[in-house]
Amino acid sequence: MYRKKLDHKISRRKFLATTTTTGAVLAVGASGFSNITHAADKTVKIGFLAPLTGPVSAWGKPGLDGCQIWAEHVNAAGGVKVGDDNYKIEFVAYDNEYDPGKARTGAAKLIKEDDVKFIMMLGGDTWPGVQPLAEKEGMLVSTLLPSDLTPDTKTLIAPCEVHPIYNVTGVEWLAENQPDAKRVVICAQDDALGTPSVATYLAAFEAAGMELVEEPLFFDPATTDFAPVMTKLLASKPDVLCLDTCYADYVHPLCEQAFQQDFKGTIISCTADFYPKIIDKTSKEFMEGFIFQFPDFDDPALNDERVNFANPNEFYAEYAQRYGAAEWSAVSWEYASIMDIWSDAAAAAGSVEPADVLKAMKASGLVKHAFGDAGWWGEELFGIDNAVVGNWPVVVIEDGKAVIKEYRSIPDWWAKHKDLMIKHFTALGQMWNQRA
Amino acid sequence: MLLEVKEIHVHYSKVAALKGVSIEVPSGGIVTIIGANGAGKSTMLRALSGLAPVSAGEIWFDGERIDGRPPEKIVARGIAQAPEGRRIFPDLTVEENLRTGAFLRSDKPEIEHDLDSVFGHFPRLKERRTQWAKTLSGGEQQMVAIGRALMSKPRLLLLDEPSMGLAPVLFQEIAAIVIEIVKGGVPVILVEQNAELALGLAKYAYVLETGRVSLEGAAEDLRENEHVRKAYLGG
Amino acid sequence: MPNRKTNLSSWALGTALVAGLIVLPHLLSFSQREIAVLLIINVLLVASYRLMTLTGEWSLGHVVIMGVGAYASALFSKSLGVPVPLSMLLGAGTAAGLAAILSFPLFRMKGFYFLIGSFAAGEVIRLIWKYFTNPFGGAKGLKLIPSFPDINLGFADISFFEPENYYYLCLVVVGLSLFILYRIEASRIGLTFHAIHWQDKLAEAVSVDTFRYRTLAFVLASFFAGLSGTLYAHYIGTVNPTRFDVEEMVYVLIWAIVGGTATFCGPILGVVVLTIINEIILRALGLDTVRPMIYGGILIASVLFLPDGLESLGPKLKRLFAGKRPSGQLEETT
Amino acid sequence: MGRVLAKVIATMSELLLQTMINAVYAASYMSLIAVGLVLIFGVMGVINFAHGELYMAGAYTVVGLYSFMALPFFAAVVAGMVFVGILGLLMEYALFRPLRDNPLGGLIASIGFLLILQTAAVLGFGVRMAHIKPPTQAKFHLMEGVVLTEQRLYVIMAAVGLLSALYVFLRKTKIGWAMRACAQDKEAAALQGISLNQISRIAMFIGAALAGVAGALTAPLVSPTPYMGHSVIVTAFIIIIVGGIGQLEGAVIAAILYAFVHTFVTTFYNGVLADIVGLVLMLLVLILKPTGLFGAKERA
Amino acid sequence: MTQPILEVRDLSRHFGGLVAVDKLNFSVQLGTIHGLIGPNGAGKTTTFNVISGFYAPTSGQVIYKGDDVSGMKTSALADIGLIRTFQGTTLFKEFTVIDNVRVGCHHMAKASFFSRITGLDRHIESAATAKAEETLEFFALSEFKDELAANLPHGHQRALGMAVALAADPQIILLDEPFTGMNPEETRHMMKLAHDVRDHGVTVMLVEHDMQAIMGLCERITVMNFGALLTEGTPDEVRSNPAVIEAYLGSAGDAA
Repeated sequence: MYRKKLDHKISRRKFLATTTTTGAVLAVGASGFSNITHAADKTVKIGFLAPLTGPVSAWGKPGLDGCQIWAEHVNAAGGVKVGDDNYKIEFVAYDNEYDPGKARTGAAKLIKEDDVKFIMMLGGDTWPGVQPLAEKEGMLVSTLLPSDLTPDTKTLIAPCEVHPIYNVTGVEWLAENQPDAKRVVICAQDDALGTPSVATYLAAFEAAGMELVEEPLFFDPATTDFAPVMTKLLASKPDVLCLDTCYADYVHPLCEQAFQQDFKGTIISCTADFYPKIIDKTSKEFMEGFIFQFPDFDDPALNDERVNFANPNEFYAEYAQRYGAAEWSAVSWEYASIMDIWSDAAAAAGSVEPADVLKAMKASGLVKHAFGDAGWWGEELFGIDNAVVGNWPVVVIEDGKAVIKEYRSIPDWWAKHKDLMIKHFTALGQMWNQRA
Repeated sequence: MLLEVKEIHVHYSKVAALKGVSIEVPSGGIVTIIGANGAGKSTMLRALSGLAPVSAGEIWFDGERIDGRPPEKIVARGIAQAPEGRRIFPDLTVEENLRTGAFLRSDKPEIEHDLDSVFGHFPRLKERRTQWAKTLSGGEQQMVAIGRALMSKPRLLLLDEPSMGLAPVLFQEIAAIVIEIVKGGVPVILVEQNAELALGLAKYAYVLETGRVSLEGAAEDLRENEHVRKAYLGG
Repeated sequence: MPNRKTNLSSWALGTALVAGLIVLPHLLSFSQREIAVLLIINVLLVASYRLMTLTGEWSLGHVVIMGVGAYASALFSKSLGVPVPLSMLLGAGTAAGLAAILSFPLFRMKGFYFLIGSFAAGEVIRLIWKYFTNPFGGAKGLKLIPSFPDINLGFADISFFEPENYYYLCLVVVGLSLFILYRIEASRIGLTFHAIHWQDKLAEAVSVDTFRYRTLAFVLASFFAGLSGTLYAHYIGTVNPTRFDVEEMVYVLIWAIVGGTATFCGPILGVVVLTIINEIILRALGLDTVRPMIYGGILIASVLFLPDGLESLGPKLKRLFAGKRPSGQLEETT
Repeated sequence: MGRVLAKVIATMSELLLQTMINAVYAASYMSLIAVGLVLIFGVMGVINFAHGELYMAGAYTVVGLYSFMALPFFAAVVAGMVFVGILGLLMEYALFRPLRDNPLGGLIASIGFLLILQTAAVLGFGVRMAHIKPPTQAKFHLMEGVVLTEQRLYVIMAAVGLLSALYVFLRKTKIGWAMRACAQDKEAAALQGISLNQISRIAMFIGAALAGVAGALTAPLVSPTPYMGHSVIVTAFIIIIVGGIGQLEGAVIAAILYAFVHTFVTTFYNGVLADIVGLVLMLLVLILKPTGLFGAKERA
Repeated sequence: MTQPILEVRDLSRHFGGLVAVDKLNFSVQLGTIHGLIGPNGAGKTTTFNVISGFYAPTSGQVIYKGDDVSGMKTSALADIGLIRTFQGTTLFKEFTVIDNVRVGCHHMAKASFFSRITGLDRHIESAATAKAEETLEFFALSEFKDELAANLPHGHQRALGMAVALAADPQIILLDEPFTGMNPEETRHMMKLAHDVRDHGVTVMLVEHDMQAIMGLCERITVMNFGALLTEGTPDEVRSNPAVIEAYLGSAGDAA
């Protein structure tokens, strides 16, 4: 693989680190990295098909920004070596406004007119609009939402975030470290992201021997006042409050409400974007021990050997400097990390053609996932092995700072408890063959 | 002349409502404008108050040109109108209705005085001063409309069809008050369909037919006029 | 009389328009053909909306009705195996049928209340889609909706997956629908709709059953809105509740009002012009993030400077070229 | 046994009380928004679709002045109120006045303005949520397990204070009468020398400023996003319909009714059902009494 | 006496606590011109609205041609020949004159939806247009046929209002304050039209508050006051009835 080829000369990470710093200096004079000519002689276009305006744009726009940084770094380093050629990466974005019809138009444009070799999508509502075209054109497409996967989606991969499966790692860690915390409540927004996540948490709690003391509480995605939600959740005096995969717009007010309504137990959540701001709104003490799944990218612990994402700390610094730390989110690095996996596969395949790249991806069996080496998986939940799972970090807030406590293995959990997961997925109608 | 209207034209979208009308109003007494429905009588008053756009011609009031000015500026100059259909504010009390008439005034003691004098004219309104105006009878509503117009301390009062929908007895009552108002020094332009009544009250009269003045003259002369008798006084 | 002349020129114009529409896909890029398909579907939607407004009632539930057609046709074809062309008719019929039922509570209201009532009814339908995962698929909606079957002509296989072919299919369906809508408007039914709009009491008094005619307008409009929904569903292959929410409805309102509602062509003009501006011109300028702002500015400018809609632009231009003053003043009115 | 029962009852009453407090808060900010919307509709006759975005603008004023520029919180709130009020004046002057005889045009223009405000917020602050450190974390324990935070108390106090002031203003001042007069009969009001332009300006300023202050005060509680207006506008519409369009008191009462129903259903059943109940409430009102619960009787 | 074409039996209509019409009884004979008068607020218009189906009666019956039609919809009543007009100039002002009357012909121009949009209704439509033209002729409005109704002089608009009603094939036509806002000349013209309509075989009933205007026109007059029947009789009987004078002029003496 191409990274290995690089390894014996100079580690890619170190190389990029130096280019980043020199680049940053150069960037003052030049308008950007892309202007710096290099040995690369060809360009490969990658489609970015996600909402860039409208209410869902928070899931698209920061990702595109991250990809631009990624492309500049890679191009500055000479591009991606495929066969004998060095390819520069160029992203072509199309704003699908989270509308399936516009997504189809965008996919048509990206494929037929821009000649892209790979399309990254947010997925969700927009994927079914693209699916027939992608299938017909054999276009390789990635999604951040693995619930898009079915046996029919042969060219769709979920190579970064296998939401919500990784949430089991946090629960497992919690059970091991706080054996007394038994009584759990859970709430989630009532949408395509919330429900499968609830199923996952239910399975994880059951596996850990924890007891759900209230039915899961679903609230409408348009909710702005979370006091009633929290009042209801806390009415049964739980030890553990699970926020499921709530968007940041919900996590913040939920935590704030939990704080104000005197919750004393542990909070577990999929995300905790901008947790320092939550601490501002609550207190350091209150947020101590908050468990979630997304590490800070300026966390030095990410420089761990097992982590495959290149220069997370520098990447974050660059991002924060350009777009502001407030724009950072998980999607900022996730799309970029998918590009890492893609370029590995393209290098291995010696081709940028979608079919070849997909074949190479699947052939290796081992994927250099952002948080460690991982494998293809998903048959039992999604009907197809097109999702990548491996280790996932468990992050805990300690003294006001998110700390990676452990990288836990999802496949290990799955091997022990998959029946529970299938049971809860089935109960909430989330199995691929239950979805319409 | 207090008011001089020179050859004004008014159009509603494409339909011409007034086609070159001229009238003059001296600084005392009642001038009446009579005519059939749709002849342009109300449009005339609306034009005077700035509610209808004057597309040609001029309106002069007390030496000042007022056509094209917004209604509030015209009220400020001293022209008040009790419009057709009374148009009182149903969800305001009687007193609040009357006080809106004094909207542009800031002479507080004077306003209180004028309010008392309106109540003097219309003792029935005094009894009902805190009642919602929508609960009043038709005649009482007409009183509110006239009282409200008086509250602006007008120098010219425009009355549009005050008899409409009122039993003759009630109108007699209102007519008596109008005479009182004129005696108090405020000239009145009275627009009426009921030509009999109007010509009985007024000094001078204009007959409006399809947007034009077809006849004008002293009210008593017009009462004798053949055409007027035939067209407006039932033979 | 200038009648013959206008007849001739309108014939020429019509022929040119039809010819233009037929060659259009060949002048467009692939993705623009995709846009053209969606546009022509929206043309039917907005034209059916105009029929609804003829009786003077403005609905905020029209897009949901479109969705009813889309969902119904998708379910008929996907779950019950009804052949797609038939399921499309059934879908449109379902939309019409639902409108007939809804007319009982809704036509107790008029004007602004009807506007709001139709919004509430639409929201309830959308909630039903969301909460009954079986059969509506919940918040994610339905996907893998069967597409329109390919036609084998022996010498050629016509795949309606291709935007160009689907464009022609839509052109035929929408063209026919527009013809019917136009005929309705030009017939006595249209006269009666207008009569109800301007003076419903008077219409009642001369034996027009206004409730029945309002219902008729609602049902007919819903049929064609539903039909546009089925065209959408079997092309895009997926429907979900968000696709038919009030924001989409606002776009239909915008198309109709910016285009102008006095004539049959106004709303169609609105959707065509605004779609071209938003989907082609603004995108081509690469203004992704600020696109909504510019679009908003265009909306404001259009209602401020063209209060009678884009349709009023035609006569204005004509007058300009004829060298006449924009509005004859006094001599016309005496 | 008895002690267990007593404990259950205590827990239940805690829950009930806490829920009441939650409902009072919800009613407060909703009525601030709904009353502004009603005021604008009453005087100018336009449905201001951008009202939710005015609320958003109020919230972002606090983001800018308090979070970024470190102004005192209440200074930022007042600035937000004034700034959004000025936005309202701008809308009145540039959009609603030229479109006075064209209510549908006013509606479309307000949608255009909504898109502009949203995009401006995205350009200025990004698509992600903004964060505001709350000025106070103080809270009052009304009893065991029943909490009212100071921040929420501000909102409640602002609603009570501003709406009472508005009530007094409308009932007791000349401008207030004039405003009500305009809402009832614009032409007759003009004949009293009331300038429709002036009254429209005042109504638009007050209406927008109320939305702005609601946004500014709740900003630390909701984490503003450029699209936050969307979720409040639908609720606001439901409220003004239940209350009777153009009825200020109706809007307040309907906001309270809606907030209590929604909050209690959320707490004792779930949030999804609460939305359905809200919509069904609106449909019922529309069918049974289309002029709203507190609207005038339909004139025969 | 023949069977009356229209009969009102113990008719009441309440609005909340307000009793607008109180146990009213009267009947209209076929082929007559019948007046319903009374001072303002006497309940004439409400009675009229109940008869024409705009309001349902609170109690009592409306008998038309022997059948109880109380509570029937206006359009259904119009279908069986009971047609009303409106106060003032209620017209389709945005339509041409001929289109106004064509809408009036709604009843006679029934056709299926299919034939409407395919144009197979042409013969029905041409019959309707012919009838509309004939009606315009009758009211001497033919020359304005293609004008917008809004552009007609006021008097002609009122005549057009009657034309629209007459096109709807009435057996009885209810005129709502047909003389309000007319000058004496126009009133005379209108009275002639009413006579012509009656001579056409249509029973005419009219509501007026101006007693003078209909004295010369009606064969019988029903007088209402405070929602109830005051008296009924020939114009002369009514004119000389002291109760009527009292109702109209308050206590008779001080009016003049």
